[in-house]
Amino acid sequence: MFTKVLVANRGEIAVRVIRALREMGIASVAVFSEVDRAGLHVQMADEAVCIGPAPSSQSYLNIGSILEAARRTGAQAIHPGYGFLSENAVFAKACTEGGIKFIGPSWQAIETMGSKTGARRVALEVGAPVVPGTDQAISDLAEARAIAAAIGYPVLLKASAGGGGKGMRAVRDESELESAIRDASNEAQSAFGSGEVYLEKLIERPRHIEVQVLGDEHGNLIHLGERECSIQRRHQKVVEECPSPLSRTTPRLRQEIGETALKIARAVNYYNAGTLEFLADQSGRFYFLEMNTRLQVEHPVTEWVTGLDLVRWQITIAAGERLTIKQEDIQWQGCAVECRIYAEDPQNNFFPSPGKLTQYVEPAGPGVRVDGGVYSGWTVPLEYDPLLAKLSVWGLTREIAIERMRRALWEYQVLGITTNVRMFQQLMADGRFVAGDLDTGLLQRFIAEKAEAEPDGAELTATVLAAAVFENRSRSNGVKPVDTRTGTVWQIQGRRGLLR
Amino acid sequence: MFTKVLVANRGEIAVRVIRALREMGIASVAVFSEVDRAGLHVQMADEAVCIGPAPSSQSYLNIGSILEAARRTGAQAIHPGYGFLSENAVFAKACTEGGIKFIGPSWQAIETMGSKTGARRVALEVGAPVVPGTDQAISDLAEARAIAAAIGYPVLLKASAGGGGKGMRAVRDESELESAIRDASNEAQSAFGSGEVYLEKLIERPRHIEVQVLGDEHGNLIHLGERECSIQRRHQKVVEECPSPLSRTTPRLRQEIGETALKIARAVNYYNAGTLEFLADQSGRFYFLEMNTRLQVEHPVTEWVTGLDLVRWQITIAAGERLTIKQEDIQWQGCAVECRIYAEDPQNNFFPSPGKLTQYVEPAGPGVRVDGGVYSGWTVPLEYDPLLAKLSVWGLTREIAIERMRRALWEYQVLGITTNVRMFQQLMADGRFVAGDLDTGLLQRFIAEKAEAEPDGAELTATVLAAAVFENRSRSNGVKPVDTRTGTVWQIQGRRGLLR
Amino acid sequence: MRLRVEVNGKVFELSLQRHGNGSDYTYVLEGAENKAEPASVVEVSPGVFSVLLGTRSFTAYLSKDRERLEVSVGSERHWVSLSDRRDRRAGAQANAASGPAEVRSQMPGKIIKFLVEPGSAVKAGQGLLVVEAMKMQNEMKSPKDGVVAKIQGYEGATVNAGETLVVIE
Amino acid sequence: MRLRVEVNGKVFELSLQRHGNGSDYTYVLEGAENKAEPASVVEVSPGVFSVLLGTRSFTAYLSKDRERLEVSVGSERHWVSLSDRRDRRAGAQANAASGPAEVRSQMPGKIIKFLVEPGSAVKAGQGLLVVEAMKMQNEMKSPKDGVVAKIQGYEGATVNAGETLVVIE
Repeated sequence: MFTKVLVANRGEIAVRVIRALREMGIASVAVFSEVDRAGLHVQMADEAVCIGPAPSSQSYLNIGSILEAARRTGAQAIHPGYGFLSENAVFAKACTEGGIKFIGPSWQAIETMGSKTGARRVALEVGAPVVPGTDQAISDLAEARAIAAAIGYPVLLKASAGGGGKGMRAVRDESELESAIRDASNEAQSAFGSGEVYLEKLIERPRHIEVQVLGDEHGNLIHLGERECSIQRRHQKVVEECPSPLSRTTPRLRQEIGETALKIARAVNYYNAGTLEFLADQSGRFYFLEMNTRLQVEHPVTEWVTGLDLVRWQITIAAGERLTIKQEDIQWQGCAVECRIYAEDPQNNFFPSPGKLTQYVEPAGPGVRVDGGVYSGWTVPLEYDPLLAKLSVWGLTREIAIERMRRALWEYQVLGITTNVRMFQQLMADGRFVAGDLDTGLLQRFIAEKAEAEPDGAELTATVLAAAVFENRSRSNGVKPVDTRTGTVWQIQGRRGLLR
Repeated sequence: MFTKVLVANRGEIAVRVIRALREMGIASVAVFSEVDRAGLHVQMADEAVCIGPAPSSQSYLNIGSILEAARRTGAQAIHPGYGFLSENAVFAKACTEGGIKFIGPSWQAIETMGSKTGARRVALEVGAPVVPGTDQAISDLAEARAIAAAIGYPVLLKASAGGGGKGMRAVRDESELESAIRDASNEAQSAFGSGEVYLEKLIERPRHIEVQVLGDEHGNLIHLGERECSIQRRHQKVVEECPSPLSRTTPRLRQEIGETALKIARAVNYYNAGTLEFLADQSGRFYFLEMNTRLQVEHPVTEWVTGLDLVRWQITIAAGERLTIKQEDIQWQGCAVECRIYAEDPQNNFFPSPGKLTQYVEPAGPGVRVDGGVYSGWTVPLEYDPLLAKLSVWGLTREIAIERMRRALWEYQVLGITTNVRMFQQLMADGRFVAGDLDTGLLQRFIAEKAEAEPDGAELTATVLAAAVFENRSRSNGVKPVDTRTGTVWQIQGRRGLLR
Repeated sequence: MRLRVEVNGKVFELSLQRHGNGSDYTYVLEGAENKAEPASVVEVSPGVFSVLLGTRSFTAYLSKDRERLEVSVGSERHWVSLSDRRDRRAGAQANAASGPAEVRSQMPGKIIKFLVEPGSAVKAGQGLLVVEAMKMQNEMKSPKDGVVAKIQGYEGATVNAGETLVVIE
Repeated sequence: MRLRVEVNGKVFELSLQRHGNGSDYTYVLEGAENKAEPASVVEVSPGVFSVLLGTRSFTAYLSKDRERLEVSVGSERHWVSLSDRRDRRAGAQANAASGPAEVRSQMPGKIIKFLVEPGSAVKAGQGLLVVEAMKMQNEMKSPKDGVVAKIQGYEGATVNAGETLVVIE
């Protein structure tokens, strides 16, 4: 086993990895950019090395600087977290060639699965389902008819030259095909200057379902079941859960999608942790999309339900040890839900809200886990992803998990910057979400619909009294207010007055 | 289901119950004594009522005041927590007669099982094992020989008139009996003025093992397995775990002790949550000791391993609902360990250390649960139990759980008062504890043996630098120090200087 | 103590009286439905207040930014400003909306595009320009109906937080 | 800055120099093995300091009580007092052990029993009296060898925190 490991990341995921290392009795080395000197990961690690200025390109993406930090501290391995260099085959290769173990899959596997088209090719080779269709423009109606009949209605016409909904038409049966091609083609022509369109299977109200796999370097590979990540905004996951509510109504789903995932992963001799992403329709039919050759943000929900510590396994596997668990050992108990707590303003088009956390209280108690990367007094820098923490909960049933999430969100207090906590509270009370009736468009529809509730009268009174007592005390004692906005770039004045 | 429930307790257990109520969508009413106005349970509840001055007898034990608070707020039920009125049959009866549901067993069951002798009688009636022996004094050697032969050597001679080790003798075989009776009797005579001694089976290196039971008001009763609570100081549990390490070496233990517990509980028509305590020898033979007719402090370890929310079930059962889980549904997964974080000073004979928490940071992350009743800035009152919080962790194996506990304890920071966190850190590294080789005397031996480690040189340097920068800043800015000891009764000067 | 309190744009008159040195108060909040009522308010840690209204319990988290307080109670966040009852400035501030309005950049970023020109008539809520920060584009909107009096900066320019970009009259 | 630092009773001389306005320092700590070394010290939140010694990272939590600082680093707690290098008082304090010592009650409680009488010769660590608080009895011990000069209070008396109970000369 390693005695010292460098964590080439920041924020909550660096803290998560450092915690695993500490539990394993392995010394941890944090790296930090100049604006992250006071970062929580720097405080939590046994050692810390500055790797450059604030821009990621000069620090967290700076391969030379990171490898130098590893050499200087004598780290034997590097955990890349997610994002930054985690899916960079060049970095993985440079580590390997530099005699430092990269905690992840082989750089070859990263390279092969790194592009969507490469991954799709692998999937097709092993006979895994991908979204059926043709990437080439259709030349005439007869050809379109043949393709549509082959992939089955409904189908979707898409413009070859562009996106954004222009030149797009859903076709429910063959009778609609001819006029739809004409309309789509005309629209594409005027929008993009090319009338070319192609055909794809239309997946209505698709769900994003992914499979966690874990393999050692001796050829053992298992899957840890599915996660549902359909609650997205602009293709960014914000709520994830394990298991998928779809696996209640479609009991065969887990085994089928799990085996498909393993088939694809085996084709590239995959090892360490990885995730295969699928689109599924509401009946549970699924299509492979792409692979993430790293730890996912949402790994805690799988950890809750399977009881496995994925980061610990990543490190153990990278040290050359064998996977001592077999597919038949994996049990899934209860349900876990995760909300990604972002420094962003749902009232203001989800604009990032960096600044100083003047008050910060995390929830605790039964069934609640917070993977945080911040603390009260920390100034969230402008330069990076605005993820503050991940709040995950577990319950014996999905209903209990959601009730627990509502309770935990109630306890979560963040002042000084704006977060999406309030949005999650409303979402956790939404009938469709509670029923597990999810699709990748649900959150957008939810955001468009929801109206601000009037605050309760007594709550308003409590606010006024607390404010008055606070103000009176500050004035009469000449006491400095609790927290001034030093270092805060967000101007409340401007925000409230001008951006409504 | 209830719409409003009063929690007749304070500190961490009141917070625990309030969290469960919030998850169930039930309004919570906290009660507080005059010194607890700023208590965390008051802040967390939906409503709060002052029930009297600081002394428990005038507040948390004041039946009239608590029932009045329930009536005033319209609470339909009362959860008593543990301690205070939780095992008071008079209170349970007064609730019932006042039309307020007592969340716990029937007052009759509390009354019957409330005394050790009553509980022992019930156990004997149903044929459950109790520590063999005679409560009456032995009259002559022949009788002593017969009894000792019947219960089997080794046996223990005890003085009828007193305790504390005086007049106590272990007897390994019959040849030692005569002289041991003479010595013990003489010692008892001079210590207590009576030479009467009696005989009991000597259980060497006993383990404290208890069984959690859960029953509804319709006659369904199940057990949730055992907990091991052998790590005690002066009969006060400080570390608990589930399962018992003994159930690894003695696989039949859980079923046998569980069935015995159910037999005893059924004899008093027990319902709601309860715990049956046993002594076990190192081979797994067990003897019933007594029953706690309430929720235990250490319930989280059972919750971790079974996935059941015991407080939620208590409330559900009290609302008249049926237990929907059967004995065969219960699964035990992994291992959970709990440390009770007390405001006490292990260096100073475990003297309580109330005062102001000037810095307070709880651990978080994977597999860590903190059930806390305090916060940074809170002054721990003199009047009550010095339990600050319970730190529990879960791991797929006992080894992982212990490693995780070490990591969590490392993250735990409490300043302003002294706690037992450091002692737990050392205990979690003790070979005997890690091997699961436990008995109720282990902690006392451990405390007697352990020497203080010299702090690491670099750590000392870091301390000095931080202190110097802090001090320099305070002086040059004229800034008030972070936290003065306002409200702290503990005098560091006296403590450090005079009590070594 | 008599105060003029503005919460989320709504104005209340508060009269608050403390009893003894403890946490007990009596208050009248005009503008809301409250009559003279007892309350208990205690600061449990810096910026955290426990408030009891009768038996109802609230915890308020406060953070101050210049003239305004950010207050979080339960899951709601409120913006509060307080002034003495006869404070002239308070009245003046309340009427600020009738004068010219300056649209300022909220954080350091880059001007992507102006959507209006000097002299354009604009409606409240109409987009004025697009600014990019943290790789996200954000449209800044007009706070009121009016005419664009001035535009500062140019497309592609880097701006600092608080810089005035557009003035509406 | 040159300081005399006492940590858990051990004395060090610290010379600390700050570079610029950032978190970088150079220090010499005499009494420990350290030579002139670079360090980075930054207060990340009130009373919490992140310290880097070379690449080694420490987080120190501080709390002040009168003259002393309580500092927690990792799992260790230290008691630190600082004074200017030539501070006379520091020397005087260090020698306090040679004068009379007052044994004070640590918290409100009740005197259960005196174990010595005025004039008794006592050794360091010998029990002087038993005080009860929070339902626990605690023996208060003599801080040094000497003679009991004075006893204040009586068995059964209620005492407040900080009250002198015994004086040893």
